[in-house]
Amino acid sequence: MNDRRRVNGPPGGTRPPVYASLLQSGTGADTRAQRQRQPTDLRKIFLKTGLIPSASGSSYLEFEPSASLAAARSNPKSLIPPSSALKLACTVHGPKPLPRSAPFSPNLVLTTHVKYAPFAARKRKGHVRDSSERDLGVHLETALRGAIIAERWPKSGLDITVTILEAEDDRWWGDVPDSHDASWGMMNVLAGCISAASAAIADAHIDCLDLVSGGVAALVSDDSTDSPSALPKLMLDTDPAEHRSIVSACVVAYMPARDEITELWLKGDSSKVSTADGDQRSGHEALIDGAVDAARGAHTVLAEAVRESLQKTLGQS
Amino acid sequence: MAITILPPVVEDVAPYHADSDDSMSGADSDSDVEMSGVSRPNKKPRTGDGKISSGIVTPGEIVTADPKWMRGHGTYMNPLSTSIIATVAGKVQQTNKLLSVHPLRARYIPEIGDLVVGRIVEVQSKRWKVDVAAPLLAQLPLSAINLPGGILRRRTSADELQIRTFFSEGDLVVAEVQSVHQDGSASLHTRSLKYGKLRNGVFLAVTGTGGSGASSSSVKGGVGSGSGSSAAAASSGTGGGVVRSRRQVWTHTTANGGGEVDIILGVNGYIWISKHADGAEAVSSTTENVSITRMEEMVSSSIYSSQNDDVPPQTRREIARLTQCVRVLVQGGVRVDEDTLTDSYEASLQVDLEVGDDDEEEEYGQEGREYLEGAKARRILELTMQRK
Amino acid sequence: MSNQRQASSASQTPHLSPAELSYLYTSLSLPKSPIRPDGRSPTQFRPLTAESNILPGTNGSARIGFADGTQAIVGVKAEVEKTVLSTDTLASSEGGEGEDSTSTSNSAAASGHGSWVQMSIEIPGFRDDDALPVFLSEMMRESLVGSVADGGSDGGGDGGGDGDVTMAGGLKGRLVINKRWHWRLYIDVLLLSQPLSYPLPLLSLTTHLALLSTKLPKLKSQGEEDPFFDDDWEVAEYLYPRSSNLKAAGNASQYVRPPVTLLVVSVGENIIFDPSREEIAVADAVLAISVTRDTEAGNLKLLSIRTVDPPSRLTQPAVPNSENVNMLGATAPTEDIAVLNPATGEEEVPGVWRPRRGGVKRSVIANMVKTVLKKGGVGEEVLEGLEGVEVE
Amino acid sequence: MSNKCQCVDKPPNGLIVLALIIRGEKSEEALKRRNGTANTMATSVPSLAIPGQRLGSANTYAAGPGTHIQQTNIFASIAGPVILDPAQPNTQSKATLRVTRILSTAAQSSPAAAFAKSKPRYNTLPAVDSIVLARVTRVQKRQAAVSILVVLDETSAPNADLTKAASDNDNIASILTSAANPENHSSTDELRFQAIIRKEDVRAVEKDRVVMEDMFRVGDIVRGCVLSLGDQTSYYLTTARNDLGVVMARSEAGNMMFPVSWKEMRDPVTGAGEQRKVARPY
Repeated sequence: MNDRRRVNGPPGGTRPPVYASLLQSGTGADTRAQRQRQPTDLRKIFLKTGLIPSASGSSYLEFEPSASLAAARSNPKSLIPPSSALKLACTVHGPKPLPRSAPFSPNLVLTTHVKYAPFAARKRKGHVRDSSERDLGVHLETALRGAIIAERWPKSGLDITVTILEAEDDRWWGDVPDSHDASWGMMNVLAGCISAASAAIADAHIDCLDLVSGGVAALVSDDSTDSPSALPKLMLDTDPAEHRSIVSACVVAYMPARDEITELWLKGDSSKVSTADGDQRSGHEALIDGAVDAARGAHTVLAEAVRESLQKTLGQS
Repeated sequence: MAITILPPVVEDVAPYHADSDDSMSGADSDSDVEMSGVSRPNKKPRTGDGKISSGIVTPGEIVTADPKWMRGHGTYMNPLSTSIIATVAGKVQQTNKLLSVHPLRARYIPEIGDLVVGRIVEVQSKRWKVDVAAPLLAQLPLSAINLPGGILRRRTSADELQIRTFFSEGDLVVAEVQSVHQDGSASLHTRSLKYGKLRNGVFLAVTGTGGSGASSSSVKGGVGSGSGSSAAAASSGTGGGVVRSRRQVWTHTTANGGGEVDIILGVNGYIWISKHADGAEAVSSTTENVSITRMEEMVSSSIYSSQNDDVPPQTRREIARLTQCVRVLVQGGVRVDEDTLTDSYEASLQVDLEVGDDDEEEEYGQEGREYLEGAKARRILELTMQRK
Repeated sequence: MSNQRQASSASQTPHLSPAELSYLYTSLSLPKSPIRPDGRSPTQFRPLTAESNILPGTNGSARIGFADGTQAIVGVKAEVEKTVLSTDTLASSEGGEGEDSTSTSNSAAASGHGSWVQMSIEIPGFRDDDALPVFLSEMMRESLVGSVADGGSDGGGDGGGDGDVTMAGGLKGRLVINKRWHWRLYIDVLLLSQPLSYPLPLLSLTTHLALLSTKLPKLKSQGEEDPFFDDDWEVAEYLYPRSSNLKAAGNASQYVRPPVTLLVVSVGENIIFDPSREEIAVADAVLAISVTRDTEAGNLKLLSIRTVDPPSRLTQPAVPNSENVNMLGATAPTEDIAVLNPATGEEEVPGVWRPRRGGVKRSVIANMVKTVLKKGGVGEEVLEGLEGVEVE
Repeated sequence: MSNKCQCVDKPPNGLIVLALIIRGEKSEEALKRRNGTANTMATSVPSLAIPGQRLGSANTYAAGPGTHIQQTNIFASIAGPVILDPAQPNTQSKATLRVTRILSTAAQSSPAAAFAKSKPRYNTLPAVDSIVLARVTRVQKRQAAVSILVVLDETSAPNADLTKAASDNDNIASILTSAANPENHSSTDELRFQAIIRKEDVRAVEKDRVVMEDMFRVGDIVRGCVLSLGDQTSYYLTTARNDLGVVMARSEAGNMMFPVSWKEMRDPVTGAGEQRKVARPY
């Protein structure tokens, strides 16, 4: 569908393997990683700008691997990693002149590309962007366009490219490929893309209203609780591999200085949520607030990283 | 109710009756070829009996085989025969010895002197490219506009550098067709105080001969005039739309405290309805001793403003009503001119009164009362037709 | 490239002049009673004509047209496909004790899989991998397959899901035939002309209607055998169960219904539904909100929200008279007083258009969602209206 | 802040030396911290700013480049040093706050050293009145097409005193020599902003006697001043000033020439003179 110049094999003809160890242990519940963090605890973020000299701005972002993943990597027992960690790089090219054919634009014209490295996820991605990558690109563009002061850059274009080196998967590798099948991992990837792109834009000295940062929150109903009627709980910065069932999730791009959201993507059934007594918020409101809290956390990292690179450059001269 | 879902309307498949559209154009159809009863598309080649095909002809149909006629627009002649054959679907028109076919639907074809509303699509170094719903973009040279600071000022190279401060992409202008080039593209000018950038109002495009399908907020089914004299244009075609007429620009005094509203019917089917600009009168009334050139300077300077004046909500409401009246007329296949628009506006006020009584019981009192669709639209059309 | 740019920013950015944008924005942001260019009330939809079951070669189909001539046709086709074995089915077949694996509610064999629903959108003037069709189809698909995410816990048991009223497991569960076979649903959306406004509401409503009219042939085989079906179309079952006496009781809410995605914009403090292209062009925020009926609570529930990039960010700014070089020395040099726009927090000179920048406040989002969801609100009216379309 | 930020050991991919990781903190804390910093900033202007940082009240200061106003406050919109331009009594009443892109301020060290060390950044957009260096790509009868190589620092341009301008030249010498090299010509042109010098903008005197061929040749490096943003493709430049015109050129023989008068340059090897619109050398 996407590649019109080559004849590709039938898509989806192959599947990642199913491991025998899982068959014996049923669903492999014993090897499965559980969330160790508190519901409001965020993962650490590694963020650095200005790594790619040929680009006018660049950044590299990494989510801290979960404790169990670190352990599994140092002492591999199973082929199945307990979880995945996000690693991505973002480059900004421009502002540069628009192509000759393009019409006059009084504003900066933004183009975003999000591409998974072929090895980034459990299932190999092709070299041609698929629909989920295009979808992410649109989300990212929406998030950034609200933050950029586009009228300061008439007649010019800005290309933003995000390469995902390791993606947050939609589920635990050991799970059957079909369990909670919605692409929850994409939302974490998007949040990472937003924060990284924001840092790269600041690195390129493009005018923006604020450092826009991404955050994820989810309503999770894990089977660990005995009563099946338990309401889903709100968790920030969820790693899909650590949860059996994510009921709904939400990612925001948020600008703390203005308390504004430039991009919101919420999906799943958020009608039921276990909230604290006296909390009158409905499920989706709690979810959005949670995601904003997560984005605030990411913003502090973002601000530090930008400030640090600034000081470093000034120190050199 | 937030949503209205209607069953699909089955198109009337009965054969076309040439008379059916005469309700409004009958009065001035004198230039039409005599019509005799029902005309069906007649593909049967007629031999040279001197008769002229009447009513609607379709491409390929022989209009006449009589050599005494000259062929006009919309026809062609086989070099080996004397038959005049239609190339477009439309009405046959006869001007002395000239036979031409006026298309039922076509794009606007510019003619010298037309008052048009256009949208700037491209700024070049010495001219603008303007969308006037014609097949080709029109051009507006920098030399054909009134430069600020007096109309007699010479164009300098500084003006070229700041060409975008006069008009830039997206701006709407009202202009006049100054000349038509060989390829049919128009050259415009705004060298008059009544032309220039449009502000304080809304834009409306009517499709058909007058408008382009790609334009925003277009209304389907409208037919502007093709070419030809205004009388012929008024009578040709089955649909509505803007036609060349006595007045393309006038000021309408609205009801409900809306004040005065300016209406510009571009011949090309682009319509601008805005709050009345006081313009020259206001300037002259406040400063009586101002010389005429000075006054023109003052008026012309606001030609390039892109800042709206304060338009009160009542005026906005009546402007919205007028735009809908245009839509109703177009959808009803009635041509749009000063008379029909004024009539339909009056009718819409009357309908409002009628409907207002029934509406009182309903919970959603004011909800969407200004939306003229369906039954309301039919009633307005009915009333408009009665007034004629 | 320019095509892609247009596609991703909500709709082809209409070239509107700053004066038009300013006029529209002010009209639409009038407190309490916005004046829409076509006179509609804020929650009023454009009237549309609708019919369903128009394509005999499909399992279900619908056509919806707006008065401006834009039309969409949706055809739904269902095919039988073999379910790829997953771990727990393997486990149960090998161990021969499938009974005790009651906790396998997450498995695809029981609750279905989202990839079984495939959606493609064809919009004239766009390639099928352009951003707009991809974005639209992802948006509509995710609310469709995610519509009952928590239904798995009680709907996991039965293999058939054959027409029970509550339709446990939602659409995905309904597609399960048995542990080895399932239906694959192809939803093909065709827009018949270049979109005059952002086509989302039209496509979503048409898809909803087509799914309502979709029938699956009646299963004649039993249990785990290879499925075969009754060829009598009369006895085929609706994908989404319908009741013949729907009008009789208010129990319509019991039926699972496909979601609808509504396009909502905010201009100033007003919230406007089914915006036209010009209205989107000046919107502060554009949200696509998917809702469906909550079978348990009887009201509406939210399925997804996506922000759509408002094209107002890419518009041309106006020049205030005080800064206009062509007006120097003209009318009295009145100092334009900048006023704070409460919706954007920017200082603006009245009547001068500024491209929007920044995002949207949380309170505005909450307000927009509330307007959709509230009892007797727009969402319910739209669902009721669609329910009323005759399906023969 | 230090209790929340910590430097950790080397990250997995050895690329990065200095690491900054912030433990996920509860939002209330984050909020508190933000408010805290905001309060302190209200009193004094920070020396460094990052986008979205509040710099001061719009009632006290005027907003300069690199900042924007929101809710009567001035916020930074780029990352960089904050510079406070004092109020000029006759023109403006408020001091102007701006954030500069130039990562070396003249105050920090000697200007020449600062320029030499800081890596040149190209992402300043040409604006009206900015001085640019451009390479001639085409000479026509009525105009010359050029491609803008670098936009010179806008702060030094108006008062281009000798030392500073000289340091400018030092700094960009490397760019110029590589740009003047014919081998590098074709590849990067799409990435540069295009501009046009119209015949009437070449010089201030004897405008009608200008012959474009005798003013510019393809490959020349020209110092020009931006007149207008122009149409959708090109900017408009002027060289109608003594300090504007050709700064570097190669002769027919391919040697770098030196200026001998305001309209002539000479090849040091062959001794042949060629006509140019020469910029005043310093």
